[in-house]
Order: sequence, then C-alpha cells, then structure tokens
Amino acid sequence: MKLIYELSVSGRSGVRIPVSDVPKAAPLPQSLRRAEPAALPEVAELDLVRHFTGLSRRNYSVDTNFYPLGSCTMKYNAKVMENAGSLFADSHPVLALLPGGPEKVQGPLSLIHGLEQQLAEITGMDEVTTQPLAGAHGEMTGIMVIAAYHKARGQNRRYVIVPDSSHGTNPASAAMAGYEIVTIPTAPYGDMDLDAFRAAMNDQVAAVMMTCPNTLGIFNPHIAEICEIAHQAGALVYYDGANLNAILGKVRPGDVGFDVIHVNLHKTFGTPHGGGGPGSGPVGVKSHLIPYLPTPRVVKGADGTFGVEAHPEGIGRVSDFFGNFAIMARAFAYITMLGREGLIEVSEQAVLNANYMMARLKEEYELPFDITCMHECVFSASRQLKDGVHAIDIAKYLIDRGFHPPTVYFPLNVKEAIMIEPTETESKQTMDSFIAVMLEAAEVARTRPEELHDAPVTTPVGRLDETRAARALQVCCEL
Amino acid sequence: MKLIYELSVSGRSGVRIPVSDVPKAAPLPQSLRRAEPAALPEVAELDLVRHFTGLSRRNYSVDTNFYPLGSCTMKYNAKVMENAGSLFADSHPVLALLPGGPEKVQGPLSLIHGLEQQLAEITGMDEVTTQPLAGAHGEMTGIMVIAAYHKARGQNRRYVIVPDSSHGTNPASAAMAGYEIVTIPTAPYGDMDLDAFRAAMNDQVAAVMMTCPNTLGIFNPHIAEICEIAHQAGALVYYDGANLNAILGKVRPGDVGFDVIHVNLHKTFGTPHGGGGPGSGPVGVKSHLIPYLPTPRVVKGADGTFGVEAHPEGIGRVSDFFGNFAIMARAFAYITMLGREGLIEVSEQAVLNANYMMARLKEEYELPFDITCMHECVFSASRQLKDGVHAIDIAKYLIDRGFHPPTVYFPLNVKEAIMIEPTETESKQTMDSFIAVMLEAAEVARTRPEELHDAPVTTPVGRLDETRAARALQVCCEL
Amino acid sequence: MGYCPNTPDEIREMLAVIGVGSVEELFSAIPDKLRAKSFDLPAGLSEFELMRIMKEKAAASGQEITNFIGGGLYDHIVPAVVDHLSGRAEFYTAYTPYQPECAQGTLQALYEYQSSICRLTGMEVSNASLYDGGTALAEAALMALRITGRNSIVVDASVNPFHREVVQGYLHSLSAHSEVIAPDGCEPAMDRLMAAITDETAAVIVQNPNFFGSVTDFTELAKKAHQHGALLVVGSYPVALGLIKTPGEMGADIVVGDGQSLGNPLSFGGPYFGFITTTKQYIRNIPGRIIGETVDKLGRRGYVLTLQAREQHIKRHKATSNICSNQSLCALRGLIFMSALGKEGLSELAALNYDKSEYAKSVFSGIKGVTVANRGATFNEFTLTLARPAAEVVEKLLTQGIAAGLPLAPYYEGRDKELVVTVTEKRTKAEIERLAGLLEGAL
Amino acid sequence: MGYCPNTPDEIREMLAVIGVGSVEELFSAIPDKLRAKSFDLPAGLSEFELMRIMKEKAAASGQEITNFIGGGLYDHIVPAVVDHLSGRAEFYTAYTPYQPECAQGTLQALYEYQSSICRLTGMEVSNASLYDGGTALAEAALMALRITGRNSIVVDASVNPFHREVVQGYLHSLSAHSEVIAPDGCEPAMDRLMAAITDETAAVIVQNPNFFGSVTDFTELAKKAHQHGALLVVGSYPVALGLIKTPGEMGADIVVGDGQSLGNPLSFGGPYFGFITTTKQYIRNIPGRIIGETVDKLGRRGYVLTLQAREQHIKRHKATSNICSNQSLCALRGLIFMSALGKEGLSELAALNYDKSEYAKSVFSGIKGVTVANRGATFNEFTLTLARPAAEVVEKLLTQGIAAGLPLAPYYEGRDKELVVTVTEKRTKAEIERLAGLLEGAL
Repeated sequence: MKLIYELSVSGRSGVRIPVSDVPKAAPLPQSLRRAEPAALPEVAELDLVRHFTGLSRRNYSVDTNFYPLGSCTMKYNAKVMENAGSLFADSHPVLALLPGGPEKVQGPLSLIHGLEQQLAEITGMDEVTTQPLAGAHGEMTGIMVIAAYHKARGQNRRYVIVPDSSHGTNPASAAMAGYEIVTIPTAPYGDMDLDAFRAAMNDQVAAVMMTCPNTLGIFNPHIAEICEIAHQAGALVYYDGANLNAILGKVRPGDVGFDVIHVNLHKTFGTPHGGGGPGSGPVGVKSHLIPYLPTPRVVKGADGTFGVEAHPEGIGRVSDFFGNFAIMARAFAYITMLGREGLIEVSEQAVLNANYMMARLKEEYELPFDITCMHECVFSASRQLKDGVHAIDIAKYLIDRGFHPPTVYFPLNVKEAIMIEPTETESKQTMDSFIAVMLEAAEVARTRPEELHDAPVTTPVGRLDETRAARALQVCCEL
Repeated sequence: MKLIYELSVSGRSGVRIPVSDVPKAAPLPQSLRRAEPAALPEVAELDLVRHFTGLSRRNYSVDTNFYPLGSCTMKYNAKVMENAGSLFADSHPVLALLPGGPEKVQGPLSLIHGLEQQLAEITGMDEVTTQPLAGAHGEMTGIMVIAAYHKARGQNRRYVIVPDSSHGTNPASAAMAGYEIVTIPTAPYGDMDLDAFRAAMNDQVAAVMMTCPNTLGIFNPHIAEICEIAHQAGALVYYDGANLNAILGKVRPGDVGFDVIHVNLHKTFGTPHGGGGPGSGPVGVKSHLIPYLPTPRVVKGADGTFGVEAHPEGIGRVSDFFGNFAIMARAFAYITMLGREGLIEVSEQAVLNANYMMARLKEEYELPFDITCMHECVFSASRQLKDGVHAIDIAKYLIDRGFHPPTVYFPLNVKEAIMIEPTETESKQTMDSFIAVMLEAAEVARTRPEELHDAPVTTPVGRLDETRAARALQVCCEL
Repeated sequence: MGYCPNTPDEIREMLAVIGVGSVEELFSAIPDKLRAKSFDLPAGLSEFELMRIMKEKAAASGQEITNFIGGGLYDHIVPAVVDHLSGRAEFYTAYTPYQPECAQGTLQALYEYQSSICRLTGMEVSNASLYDGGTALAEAALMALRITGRNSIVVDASVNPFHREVVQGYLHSLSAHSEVIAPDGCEPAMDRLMAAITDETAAVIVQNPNFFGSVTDFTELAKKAHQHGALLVVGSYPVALGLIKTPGEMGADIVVGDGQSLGNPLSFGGPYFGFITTTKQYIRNIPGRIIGETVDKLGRRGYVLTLQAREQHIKRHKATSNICSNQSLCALRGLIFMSALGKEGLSELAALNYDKSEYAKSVFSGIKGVTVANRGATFNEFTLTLARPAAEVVEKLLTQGIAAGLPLAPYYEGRDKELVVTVTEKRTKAEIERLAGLLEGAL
Repeated sequence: MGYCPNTPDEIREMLAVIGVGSVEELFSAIPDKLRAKSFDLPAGLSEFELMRIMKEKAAASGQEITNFIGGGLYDHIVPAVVDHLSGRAEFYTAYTPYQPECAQGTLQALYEYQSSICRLTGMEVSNASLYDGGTALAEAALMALRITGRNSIVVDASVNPFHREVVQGYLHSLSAHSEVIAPDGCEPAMDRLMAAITDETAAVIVQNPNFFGSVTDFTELAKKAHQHGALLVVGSYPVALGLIKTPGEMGADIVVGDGQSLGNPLSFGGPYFGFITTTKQYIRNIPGRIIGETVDKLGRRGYVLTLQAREQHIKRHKATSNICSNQSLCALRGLIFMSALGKEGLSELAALNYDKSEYAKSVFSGIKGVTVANRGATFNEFTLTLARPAAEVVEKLLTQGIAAGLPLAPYYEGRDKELVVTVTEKRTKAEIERLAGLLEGAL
C-alpha cells in the first residue's frame, strides 16, 4: 500500500475547521512563527478512510483469529468494555486538582478507588496505585518505592536480583531505578537456581524480582522460601504480574510473601493491546511500603466522598495525572462484570486450555519441562531443527495457515522456544484447529522441510530484510 | 466460511442475561408455550466476533474502495453523520403520542420538521413527509397521495405512465397503489418518446412518473413540456428523486412543474446503504396535495414548539411511526453541515466527475448517447461483444483488479449497458486508477478475451451458479 | 467548501479533458427558465458545530424517561457486540449484493438471518427483510390475496392499530375488502373471528401477543381458515417467541412482525426491520429479496440473491412487491442479537420479561382503583383499568419522568380508562414499585 | 458464568486428554499454604447491569463543565473519523507487531506517525511513541545523559510542573543532578538559563509555550547549549506547532511532548501518548520502539521494528529504556488526526486557538481587578493576575459550571493571585463572555 504521504495532493483537505466567531487577532511576531506549515498529508476524509481501513485489513488481530502468543495473554475482551471505557471522553483530569474540583469528578475518582480496592483484594496487597502507564512503568515505580523504603531506613542497597528467565523489562526497569543487576540462572526444575540465589543474597540486595508462574508457565514450588530468604537479608520481593492470569483466586502474591506487585491491566483485565499499547500497570504494595507510593493518591473520606491527596514521603509523580484512566475504566468494568466466580473461572480455564495444548502437542514437539503447566507452555523446535527447520519457520508457516504464531525464541533459556498461551477465552474447537496446523507443520518439517523456509507466502509481504532496515535506518518518510 | 450454525456447540452461550430481581412467576400455561427453545446458534461472544468480522472482510464497500455503481449514488458519507445518527438510541417514538408527550421529545420533532423544511426548499415543494421507509415506499406513498387527490375530485383514473428507462420500482409502486401501467419507449434523444407520450395521455391517466436526469444520465430538455401536457389532461407528474444528486441548487422539480417527489436520503443525503438498507424515502408535494399526505404530521405551533397531528383527509399511515428516524437524523446532519454552497458543490462535482469519466472512457467503450451527461454516464460493451466479451465479463475483471463493477445491464434500453456514477466524493486520482483498469479491460478484451470469462479469481468464491440457487431453493439452514 | 476532494488544479485538468471551460457549462443542457428559483439554505458548518446542534436535539428526546410503553416497540437490551459488529464499515457502506463474489459477507449473513428467523417463528422460509412491522403485515395481506386469488381479509381488531392502519391503506389501494372483528375485552373474539371466515376470505390476520398483551393459541383458527381455503397470518413479537407457542406450531401460513426488539435501538421510530416467514409452498409469493445457497465452478459454497424474477427490477409492475432497498443492516443486527443470546439466552430473556411483567401485574393489581383487564395469560404487556381516565394519569406521571403506559382511548373507542403497560427486562423492581406508588397517588 | 466458552462436555474431554480428573488438579503444584487467603469480590453482573453502574460514574465526571483549564491537556476537537478508524478491531485487538508479515497495518501506520511527528516538530527521527508528556520529558533527560556522558540537567521552572516532577523522580533514581531556574514572571529567565549552562551540563530543558502560556524563541539558548556540548531539550504542544516556530528551527536536539491534543480525548487523564523526536545522529539513543522501512525478497516494501538491540527484550538492563508496551493506538489516533486536518487544517486550527485566546485576553483585560501577566506573546493560554486569590475565584465559578483556569499557587510559591487560562477552539465567543461576566462578579 502507498504511504498516506504518497496520496497527498497539494490543496486537498479533509476535516473542516470551525469558523471563527471572534475577530482575527494581530499576528504572532514573525520571529515566533514557524516558517511554513508542517508538511502533513493533504487528503480528503475518504482517502483517510480507505487508507486506514486498508491498513487495518493488513493486521492480524484477536478479532480475526486465535493469537496464541505466549507471555502476552492475548485474550478476547468483551465489547462492552470498550463502551465502558469511552464514557469519560470529555472529563478533564485537572478538574480534580482545582479547589472544589473533586466533588465535580466523584465518578472517576470513585472508579479509581474502586479499582484499587479490587486489585488489592485480588493480589493480597494493602494499597494500590493506578498511576503507572504500562507494565514496565509499574516495575520501575515498584522498584522506586522499594528504593525509597530502604533509603528511609538509611540503607543504600545497590543490587536487584532477577532470574535469567525473567522478562527483559525486569532488569531494565531496575536499572532505570538506579540499581545494578544480578542475574541468577535457571535450575533443572525450571526456575531460579536456589543455591545461586542464596549465594547472591546479601545486605546490599534491595530486591528480588520474580515472575510466578514464570515465563515457562511453571509455578515455582520454592517461592515462599525465596521470599523468606530475601526478607531475612532485609531485601524486598517484587512480583511481576505479567502472568497473573494464571492464578486469580488461587494464589495471592501478597499472601505468599511478596512486598510489591505490578499488574498488567492490558493482559489480565479486559483491555486490548492496541498494536502495542496503551497499557496500564498499577502497583500494589504491603502496608510498610504505602508511604512511598507516588502522588496523587485517591482517598475516600469519612463521609464517603472521594478526594485527592499527596503521599508526602512518596516517590512523587510517575505520570502526569491519574494514569491511563480509560484503560482503568475497562479493567474496573471487567472485574465488576466477571465478579468473584468469573475471575476464578478465568484462571481455571486458562490453565486447562494451556495443559490441553501441551498434552496434544507434546507428541510432536519437544517439551523441555514436562510437568503440569499454568497458563502457558513452552516447547522447543529442537526435533524439527534436525531437519533444518527453526522455530521461526514453523511460526511463518502458521501465518500462511491463518494463525498468528506463538511467541518464539523466548524465554531465552529454552533453545528454539515456542511459547503458547491460549488464554481462557478460546474454545476447544479453536485450539483443535490450531493444534491440527501445528501437527501438520511438524509433518511438513519431517517430509518437505524446504517448504517451511519460504513461508509466509499468503501475506502482503514475505519475510522482511531486517538487516537492511537497521542499516538503511529509513524511519521517516522524507520530504 | 462456516455458517454461524456450524460453529454452534450445545450448551455454549454468548451474552449473559441480567439476573432477575423479581420472584419467578407461575409458568405460562403449557398450551401457550413453545415446545422447545428456538434452535438459535450457541456460540461465545468471541465466536460471533470472529464470524462477523470475517464476513465483513468478504464484502466490498465504499470504505474499502471506489464503488462506481450507476443509479445507486454510492458516495462516501462523512463519519460524523454516523455519530449524529446514533444520538437518539433510547428515544421511544410512542412518547410523542402520549398526552403531554410531545414536549418531552422536542428534539426529534424539531429535527423532523427541520428536515422536512430543508427538503421542501431543496426540491421546491410545499410540504414534505418523512414517513416512507425507502425510495420505492416513497413512490407508492406519492402515488397513493395522487390517487387520493383524484378521488377527492370524484375522478377514478386508471393509468400511470412510465418511460421504459425508468427504475423498476416506478411501475411496481404504481401497481401496488392500484394503477395499470402504460410504458412509453425511449426516443433517440435519450428519454421518453414525446409523440408516444402525447398519444397515451388522456383523462384516465392519473400520473406520469419521470426520472430527471434519467437513468441514462440525461436531463430531459422537454421536461417542462411533459409536465404541461400531463397537467392539461388533469394528470399529475411524479418526480423520482433517485438522481437528485445531479441537480442540487441547479434545478428544483417543484419549479419545473412536478407535483410530487420522493427523495432517497440514502443516496443523496449522507446515509450509507447498509448492504441493501435501511433507506428513507421522504415525499414532497405541492400545496394542492398537502391534505392527502399521510399521518402523523409534525407541526410547528405558534409558540415555536412542535406537535403531532393527523392529516384528516390523508391516506393514513404508511409506516408505523415517524419513518426511519436515525436515517433522517443523518440526512438532517448532512444538509446542515454542507449548507447551501456545499450542496451546490455536491452536484457540480458529481456532474464534473461523470463527464470526466465519460470523456476518458469513450475512446474504448461505445457511448450510445454522446452528449454532456449529468451525474452518471452509460456505455455499452457492444464493441467488446464482437470479441465475445460481455459487460458482465468486464465487471468481473474489475473485481479482480480491486474495483467494484459499474451497474451492468441497466438501463434495459441500452444493450450490454455499463452505467457509471462516480459521485462527487471521489477524487480525480481514484477515477484515474479506475479508468486505467477499464482501459486495460478493453485491451484484454481485444487481445485475450478468454481471460475475462474466468474472472473473478481473487475472490473467496468465483462466479456462482444462480440457476442452481433458484432450482434448489436452499434459503434456510436446515435443522 | 472542503467536502469534495478535487482541488482547483484538478478541476481545471478535468475540464480540459472534457473540453469545456467551466463546471457551469456542464449544466447548459438545462434551460434557464427551469433553473432553481430559490435555494435558501444556511451556510455550512464544521462537524463540531454540527454535533453541538445534534446533541442539543438529543438532549430533548426523552431518553431519560422510564418507559412502561410499548405499542409494538420495546425497550430491550442491545448487547454491545451488536453495535460493534454491525458497525463494521464493510457492512454499512456496502450496497445491495448484486455482485455476489464481492458481497459474500452480506449475503451469507442474510442467509443466516433467514435461517434464524425461520427457527424463531417455526416456519420454513423467510425473505431477507421488509421495512417494519406494519408494512410487513400489509405485504402479508397482499401475499395472501395473490396466493388465494381472493379479495377479502378478516382482521382481529386486537392487532396493533398502527399496523392495521398501514394494512388498510395498502388494501384500499387495491380495492380489497377487509372486515375488522372487535375483540372480546382484551382477548380476540374467537367465535366472531371463526364466523367471519368464508370461502371468499383470503386470510385472517391476528397478532400474538395482541395489542392488549394477551397471549392466545390460534391453532383452531388456523384449522378453520384452512377449511375455507384461507390463510392464517400471524403478527408476532420476536422476544415473546423465546417463550410462547410459535405461529408455526399453530399452523400459521404467513408470519410477520417488527424486528426492532432484536437488537435495534428505539431511535424515535427507526430504522428497524420487518420480517416475513412462510411455508415452502409459498416461497415464490414472498415479496422482497431472498438469499439462496449455491456453489461456484469449483464447488465452493456461496450465496446469491435468488428468485429475482419476482422482483421489481426484473418483473416491473408484475413484481410481487415494489420493495427494493430493504432493512439489511437492521436484519444483520437482528441476526447478531439472536446469535449473541443464542438458544438458551433468548429463552431466558423471554422468561425474564414474563416474570417482571407478572410481578408488575401483581403489584399494580393491589392498588385501589386498578384492575387487570386481561382475562387470560399475558407476556410482557397487560392492560389496566383505572378509576380515572388513563390519559390524565399518563400525562401526570410523565411530568415525573415515567411513561406509565399507552392509553387505549385514541385507538379503541370508549376505552378511556384502560392503559396498556409494558414491562421489559430493563425495568427494575424498584422502577416497577415506583410506578405503583405514583399510580396510587394519581388515582 | 458464561464468560469462558468451553462447555462442561468439552471440559471433560480436555481433562481426559490431559489425564487429570478435575481442573483443580491442575493447580496441585501450588502448596496449600500458599493458596489465596481471601478473594472477597462481589458476584458478577451482566453487561447491562454493568453499564448502568458505569453510566452513573460517567454522569458524575464533570463533562458538562465549560473548560478554560489546560495544564498540559487540552479540550480540542476530535474528528469523528479518528474514532471510527482507530476503532477498527484489527488495530485495537492486535499485539505489538513482532511478526511483521501479519502486522503491516500497525507497522506502516506507526512509520507514517513517525514521519508526521518529525514534520510537525521540524526534526529528523522519531520513535513509535512513549507513555505521556511527563515520562517523555524524563526519557529525553536520560537520553541526554547517555549522549553526553554527563550527569547534570538545567531545567526552566516554567516547564509544566507535573512534567518536571516526573523528570525529577527519574533523575533522582539515577543520582543525576538538576538545577531549576526560576522564571522571570511568566517568561523564561533567559539570562539565568544561559548562565546556568556549563561544560558539565548534559541538557537544558525548556518548554514552548511554557506553563504560563508564553511563547519564546530559544534559538540563542540552543547555540549557547551547543557551545558547551550540552543539548537543548524542548517540551512542545503539538497544536501550537501549527503556528509557532518549531524546535527544529530553533536548533533543538530532542523534542518531546504529550500527543493528547492530537485526537485523543481527555478521558480523565489518559491514555494519551508521549512523543520524542531528535536528529539522525542520536537515533541509536532514542528509547522505545522504532519502525523502519525495508523490503522482502521480492523487493516489496514493508515495515519492521528496527534497532531492537537498544531495547529491553534484547539488551535487558543495558537497554536505552525499560519501555515495552507504549501507546501505539493513541499514536495511531494522532496520525489520523494530523492526516485529517492536514497541512492547512492544522495551521487553521492553531490560528483559531490563537485568535480565540487573544480575544479572551482583550475581554478579560478590560475587567477591573484583572491584568494579563504575560509580557510577551502567548498562544492559547495566558496568565491573569486577579485582585483576589485565584483559588477562591476558581472555586466559586466552578459551582456555576465553569472551570475558569488553573491557579498557580500550588505549583509556584507566592503566586496566589495568578491564574492560567486556556482558550481552545472549542470555546465560543459566548462562553468567553460568560466567563468575563462571572469573573467580574467574583472580584
């Protein structure tokens, strides 16, 4: 497809601007004006509509078919959540900061407070802030809270421990919060090596960041012990909530011993991914960390009305206002609609689907950790590799057969990893049709491996030259 | 794609029904209950979403590309009209019929009245009713009004005259209104043969139905004379507004001498076609016909408020309430947004585009009436027929090349007709790319005609067996 | 004005290709004396100014009122998924599917719609939609005239009077005769209906539930009609069909109704859709479009408009109807609604309407000066007889934000104190009790 | 509960394949003592009951208030086409485009976004979005630290205080130093800013227009910064860039801002998007995703995530940032907005904001007890000095449905009587005059 700039015709216009009802003002001084208008596209509304409709049709999405992307929780979100999220379009957050303002925005303030309470109950934490704007942002916020806690105790700890199977955001976030990273290898049981962990632990460790179930879909049986070891050394334990979808109503990180958690609303709680965002990454903490949470804080007064306060000892502001509110509204709607039993069903069905997938595919695909999984399972294409077929080839074949590929080459500690997360919203039939294609791919790999190297052939473009992209660095359509 | 019924799994459910807050009632007597639940699909919301998203992607539409369907005015309608149309979702029309009700629904009543006034000004008529639900329904309503007029004069006229180039709805609507049809052939100038018309005219003729510009895109130079001849014989003249898009601000049927008009809101006035509807077909009349308009009538009181009345001598109710209101809201929005100059521009650009199309294509395609056209132009594939290529073959080739075909085989009085209406919302570029493909089709017809017989090959299905469909009559998915 | 895309440069290029000097020249075929004498409309607005006006009108449209009114249109839930899917631009900006290869989306959906509406009504064949409930009933009457070759219709007066009025106009145009049979209180006068059927009768038209809310079994009436070679036409309410006996089970020949309650918002009167179903033997007599299944050369299943020879664009004045544009998009909404609720969901929805209405009946009948007028069963509507003129009570309660019901008086002479009350699943117990309190106060 | 699709039969079949007896068995790896001690949430609701709750909250969200407030977020028009196109499910239910062959829609759109935001800011390269204005400014500061290898930032205090607070947190975490330079009334104190730049300075951060609404040319400051090997970081307001001199023209090295005003509704605080643009030489230092153009084997043009080696999923703790999910869908809205208005439209929109604001200034400055505090030019915001504490006036006017402006006091000590007033294109002349009347009455 052409670029929108390639559709542009000088003098064409799209949406009409309102006519002015005030006099034309004296112009801004020349020295303060831009030399010429920004060279934006000049297209009609219809050009726009066809262009973006056409682009949309070049996307795979949950609404078109199964999206079994491990570690991403690409569930279906009921359409009513979109309606719920759009109800507050014209509500200005600065109203809440004006004198007398909070009483004008009791609806959104009560929603934020309600969501924070829901998330606290779900995670077993004592207070939640909804300000972080994404999962990684939540991680950084959580680690900043931990840093403030240690600092308030006069301690200047230097290290954060992460297992090597962690999401890349964990070490990156801790680094942005000012820490040095200690990485612990994975032991044969599928999660962090306990001896290496013990050896790494000392009074310079500020925090341990754990994902549980981890990126292999394994619930670490030593998780309580890990928390204890950390706490004994004065370190705090951080729970990466990316995989929370597996344990709703079953385990609460707060009960297990975690001090801090972030939750990816855009994974577990009813908000779609938007091609890469927006997300929302609320952070929950135990009571000893509440003073260090960011500002603003939404509070419920004795009279039942809601107000806005600062956390005077806290880490300050991590985002401009109250977080990605419309995403939070979707999450609040999701939790409210599903309710207690519905949320438990989510995790039960997510885990059932993942184990069914694992059981059906393990005949043909190597399963490095053959134990009951939680919400996702990780295979390796190591058998197929003997025929020269890589995980990426299987992935691309799936595209030709109408499915989005699973996550491949992650987690890094499994060779030729193929990571499948079906989520609870997929039916057995959908999984069965996916499984059939996966088994077919294994068959093709055995019998006609070369066919897999050319895939995909049904898409608007074939495999793209990423090296060229990184070398040419054409990232902006030239004037 | 599978049928929704083929996705159904016993026991699966989609949207949840609200929980009852009242006691369970004693059951309806068995004899009044259905024996078993209707065998509707049992699918999850996600199944629905993928099914209908998938189906939508099997449709060509204005939003995907150019839709040059002659006689259909497939223009682009700005998205804001959709927003405007959806604002009244929970407004119950029966409110307007309750004592004290009209004051609760002044918004919609004022909109109906406003639209009626806009349309009266645009068409040059004295009063408009918005009740008819589609163009053909408007035609029938208009002819019923004419019948009531004659009856009130003690006349029982039997005939309605239509030219052979008319839309099929014209004779069908007049027949449903109880008339016998007299069809007049087309003369070489491209519209109704005047001598034959004069010969057919007598005091048993109730009405003459004209489309102007007609389906050949020709503005009849004798149209005023036709009105006069009819009026002299005591007949009324009906204007089929299907092609109104050509003459906004240029000609008003009321000024020309027409007594009745219907307007297709879904063609000219900003409302999309919906895969075949809903439409809306308001009818405008001159003052002598006002008493015979249908009930209810929205009136503006001396105090500026709006009320609902009956037309005591009128033809009664032609639809249940106030017509397809949300379609009318779009039309009101369209007229209000474009305004006087905008509407004139619509017709000017529609006519310019059609003439440009005609000028570019007439080298390769036979043009039976080579004069300045209005909003559409009609070619014939007669040259291509020499190579065994029919209009339908060219149409199907266009589909493979990404365009919707023009209307083919209509009007009936042009052999192998290819009828193109670009509308004012298409740009020169879009037309140029369509023209390129049309010229290419002519080239293929000359050089490799057999290729055209297999088209389309890029669609989910090829040419379908219509005979088999009519013979098998499988119109309902069997239980 | 910015609405049409061509720029002045492009317009100049196009005029040069055409060979004229100005756009105005293209209109020179129109004689000067025929030019518009006026075109007095205000200047245009931007979309933002427009929406300000539209929102003002919407703010004065009674959407805040608690509805206990029906009259053939019902305040039902519309699942969010209906808007989202029917709002796909590929559906709503497509034309009638005359080119089936690039319209399989619309065609298959309408085939599924036909299937669903058949199953709902218990009938064998359906078209792809008509305009609304009233015109569908009129088309059914005309269809019965065509099938039987007769010229006379018997109509139960407890059929929705708005619909009857539309039927009347259609029949009058064709000089057909109709006999209207007064009801027996709130129930159809079965004896009189039976007695009215003769060998000249093309059809007898009834509605279930009727305008007063009463539910009736018309099986015997169907038998009687068939004995005389007449057809039974039943007007029906789709949500009620989640619970009540289907016209198909009663032996109906033609079933019609308004599809509004299937996922179409009230929108001050439309658009909705009319539906019509019948038995296989009458398929060629149905008005409007029909979608049929077939295959292409490679044997791939596909859908087309079929039996087009009945239609106006082919048959012109001999067509089964003049209908061209129908209500496809609304029928699509109906299909999505029926599929979203599904087999069990529609039954549950109907049961909920019934339960709420029965609860309301029990509460209202405890009020002094209020009695329930229906002798037999009702679905989600019923008729109350009040101690005062119903119009006065309704007018008073309307000022308190509640539309208490539809007074019968304008439609049934002498029934001044009667009021049809509608209670859908959307009405809460609290709202029902609030109405009860206000009713009590108003009597 | 009906939310998950599998039926009891299917669940049984799946358990059999897995070889366990119950779903609960699948959780047996979790020690009993770790099981949830509580999960005290209410029962679920249907979507209709849910929407009733949500609409109640929305009804109490101040959407009826006439906004003369900004604070970095602006009440601008959002063309209908933005919602319709960004609402295409294929956009909003897709994931990050890791598999480019089936994500060309998102990828090409983000490439177009990068191009548009570069043109708007007058810079050469952009990433595919950050979270919001404040975090974008913080990322810009960190980027400057990386590029220069220095540890100190100079910040103009007339930069949005909300943004500054975010920057402060990020810098504090990394033990970087920042020096805040007090403004000169409503204008940046150019002398003090110049003086604060040393050979240790990584960057000087300014904003244009600044928090008080003043518009400034920072060309000389850029030169000064560059003389010291420091970068100029400019916070900008996209709609203003339709009119005012671009950071690129001034010689800025990094430009950031909040994209809210480009087609994203206020929504009580988000989601919006942050943007960041820079010059080609610094492309490898940008945080977050970048889309690049390339070709496939057949030479077909396509788009991919590029320079991923900077990012956290590859580089882990050595990444340029921890950002993973960004605000793609909001950036898409920004692109559609910029394309819908286009070259002339954005200029017109900016001019309209300027004209309305100038008109408001002229009206307000005629009120006794009101003076305009800005000495120089402003865009669509300006600062008033009132005869009474601004907080009192704002609180009073809020009860009359008007948010008169943002009092400076909480953010700038001692400026109790000052009020920043915002006038966008959506404010009508009548609304401006109404505010003038109310202001007059409140003083």
